[in-house]
Amino acid sequence: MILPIILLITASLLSLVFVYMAVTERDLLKAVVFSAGQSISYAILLQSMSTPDIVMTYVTVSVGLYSALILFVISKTERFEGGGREH
Amino acid sequence: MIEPVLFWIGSALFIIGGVFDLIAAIGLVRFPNFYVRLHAATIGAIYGAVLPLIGISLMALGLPELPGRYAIAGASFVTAILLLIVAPIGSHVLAYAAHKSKSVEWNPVVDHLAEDEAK
Amino acid sequence: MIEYAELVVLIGAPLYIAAMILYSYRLIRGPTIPDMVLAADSLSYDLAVFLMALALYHRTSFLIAPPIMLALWVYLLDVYVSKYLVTREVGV
Amino acid sequence: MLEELSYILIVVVLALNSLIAIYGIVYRRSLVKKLISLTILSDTVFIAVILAGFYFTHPLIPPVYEDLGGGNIDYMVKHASDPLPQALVLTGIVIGLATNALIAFGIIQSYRLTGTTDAKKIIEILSRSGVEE
Amino acid sequence: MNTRILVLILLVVSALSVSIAASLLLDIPVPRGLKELAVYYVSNTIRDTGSPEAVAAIVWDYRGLDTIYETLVLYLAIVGGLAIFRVTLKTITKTPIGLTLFSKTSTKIISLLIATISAAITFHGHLTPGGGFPGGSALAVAAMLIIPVFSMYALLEKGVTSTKLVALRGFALTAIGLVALLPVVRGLEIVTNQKFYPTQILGIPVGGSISLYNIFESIAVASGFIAIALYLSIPEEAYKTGESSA
Amino acid sequence: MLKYLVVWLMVFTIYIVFTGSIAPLTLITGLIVSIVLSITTAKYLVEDEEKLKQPIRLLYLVYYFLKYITVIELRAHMDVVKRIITMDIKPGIVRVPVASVSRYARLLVMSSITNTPGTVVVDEKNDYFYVNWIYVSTTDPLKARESISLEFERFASRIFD
Repeated sequence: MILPIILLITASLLSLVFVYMAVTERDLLKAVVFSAGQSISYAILLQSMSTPDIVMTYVTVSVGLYSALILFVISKTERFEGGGREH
Repeated sequence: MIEPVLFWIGSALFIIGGVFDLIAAIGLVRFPNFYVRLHAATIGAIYGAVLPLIGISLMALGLPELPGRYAIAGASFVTAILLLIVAPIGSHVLAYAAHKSKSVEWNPVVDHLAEDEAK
Repeated sequence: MIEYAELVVLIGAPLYIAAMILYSYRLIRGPTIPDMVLAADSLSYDLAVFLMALALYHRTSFLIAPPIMLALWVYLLDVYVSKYLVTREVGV
Repeated sequence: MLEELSYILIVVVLALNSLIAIYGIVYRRSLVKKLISLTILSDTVFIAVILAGFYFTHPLIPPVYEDLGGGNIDYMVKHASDPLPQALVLTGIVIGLATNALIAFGIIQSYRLTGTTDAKKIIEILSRSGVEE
Repeated sequence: MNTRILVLILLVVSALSVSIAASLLLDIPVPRGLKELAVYYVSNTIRDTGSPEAVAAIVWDYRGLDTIYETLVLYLAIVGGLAIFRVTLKTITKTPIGLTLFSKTSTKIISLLIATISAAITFHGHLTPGGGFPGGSALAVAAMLIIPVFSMYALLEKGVTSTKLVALRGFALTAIGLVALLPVVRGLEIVTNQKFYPTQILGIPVGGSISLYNIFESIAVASGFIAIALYLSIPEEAYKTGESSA
Repeated sequence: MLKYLVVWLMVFTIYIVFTGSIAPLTLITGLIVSIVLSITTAKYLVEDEEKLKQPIRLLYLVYYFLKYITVIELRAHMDVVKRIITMDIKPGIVRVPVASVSRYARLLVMSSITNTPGTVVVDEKNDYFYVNWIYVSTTDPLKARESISLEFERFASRIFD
């Protein structure tokens, strides 16, 4: 039982860091990558709770499709919070 | 009788893969810029992921009392093969994009690609 | 025999978890976007191995499909970020 | 001891995560950032629902039998994870993606009309052109 | 920048210290067993539904009606999104750019492998974890890899247009509805599984209606998301130059 | 005709290996899936059908895979691990000429170069690979080719050209 517990502790702390970085980041492209990292750490949590159905759907949707969707939106609007496409 | 041999070879690969993965992570932290970090990431992908996946596949084959051992072995092997196809393309595409968009600053000894593009 | 498998996974676990934390450090620090995506790549390849080992630890064959997904979908992230950096418009 | 620590830590972290995500939804001005925060909030809620069915045991296996023969029901009841929250979350994830895609379409369309994704500027532009808030 | 890192460290430290203190000082009981409702589902899933996978059994049998309504919500959300973008794809012609040649060659192989794996997940959805939702979204990813690497025009040339995809989606949804409604003709309830559909055909476990639902749901999810991706990948110039036919 | 068969066999093998069972359900659905996928995708995947008639190429591929994953990779890994510890780096991008013709041969050469730690292919233009090298020992294209890609190319032209 020790291994899932260690994984739960590490992954939950990692997810806290990623969520904070994603929400406070001004560069939206970096925020997308942070939110992918948050999804990866949530996927660890789910896998150590033994819910493979959810992990499969969640990883596909959250790492793959959400990142693609938000990148589409950024490429059509603006990259930085508060305007601007370039540096 | 082959099963213990398979199991121990697999465990050795798994542990060795872990060591290489850790070294790759240290390299990713220590190296100064993106183009050098790419090489550390390659270690993490090949000996840090493909090798231990093959190791897990062998371990599963060497455990007769494990339910569904062929499924575990097959899926790890397929994952290893897929990583072997996917990992180089990922690095290549990222390096191409970084060079095209000039988003990374570095001091190369020589940069033939930038010279040829400037022509 | 299966107890030995558990032991091997437990011995290997600190290595993979330490690597995971270092990769996350690079993902958070990474000065440029290619750095961060590279770290996310390595992180998910590392986890693909480790989550697969979790199937051995829990003695079940039903935990095997998620790692393959994790390894593949990060490739999607790579491709989309690179395409955005190169052309600004993803679909063309 | 460690079990209690991990359980409490997850609850605390999930609470903090949802607070940060709500901060992002309410106080951040970029619509895209609001969308990202919304996805994070929904993910956090899904994890919380799954956590409601989680318990400590070893080995913890998915609620799936090896074959149709029935298998060892006692072993499954002692070691299987809770299937009900999983079934609820499974549909929730996909529907969340569809509704977020709808929001994304809306953001792009409003950028085409107003030229910005800043929520305050959008309100200014709309009030200047005579449209009530 | 520095205050941001400081706040982050403060957050992590406070979360850790609060939980360590709580676990030491307070006597909080952690769950150590399955809940009673879950015990029922886990122990009766094969007898009630003919599926050894409890999650698929709940999704498509115990609470099948919920899932069908949720699929309808999914369909409406996608149709609503497409209704905001009113543009016909035929009017846009442009030379595709794509990514490097290597990524083109290997993406062909990778997409084929992803499609294979997603089919494996879908068809074994009533026996192993997986099913319609993961399989369908995996299939969508296979097509979404093609869009940046080959550009959307490559898909359009091969005849994959969003009109066709929405039609395919409608077909899949109709099929789901039919599978749910068919037991009514023999006087059974709507969304009946085992009394109407066979659990085994020639000794092969098919899980009654669950495998049918899985297949159609996978088609519906995949075609819906590919349609969204196709609409999103129309370049902005198509709107600015007035090529759209609203 | 042969190309459909080869793609069918590939998809079917992957399907069976991934599910890890030979139950009747797996065999039947695998047959359906592989037939559908091979009919729809074979024309995009296979360029030259003649090469498929020489199974010796497949043997070369297996031999190459085994040699690559053990001997060549080990040497390169040890080199880069040493550099991680000593930080002795001299990065740069060098030109490397390629002789392989077909797309798959080039893909194999490129994957081999990139999967070897220390070298990453950045771009390809006019029969030149542009390789990002961790320690540039020579800037001369022909000498660089000798130490980077010559061995891969020999195998690649045997397998795919």
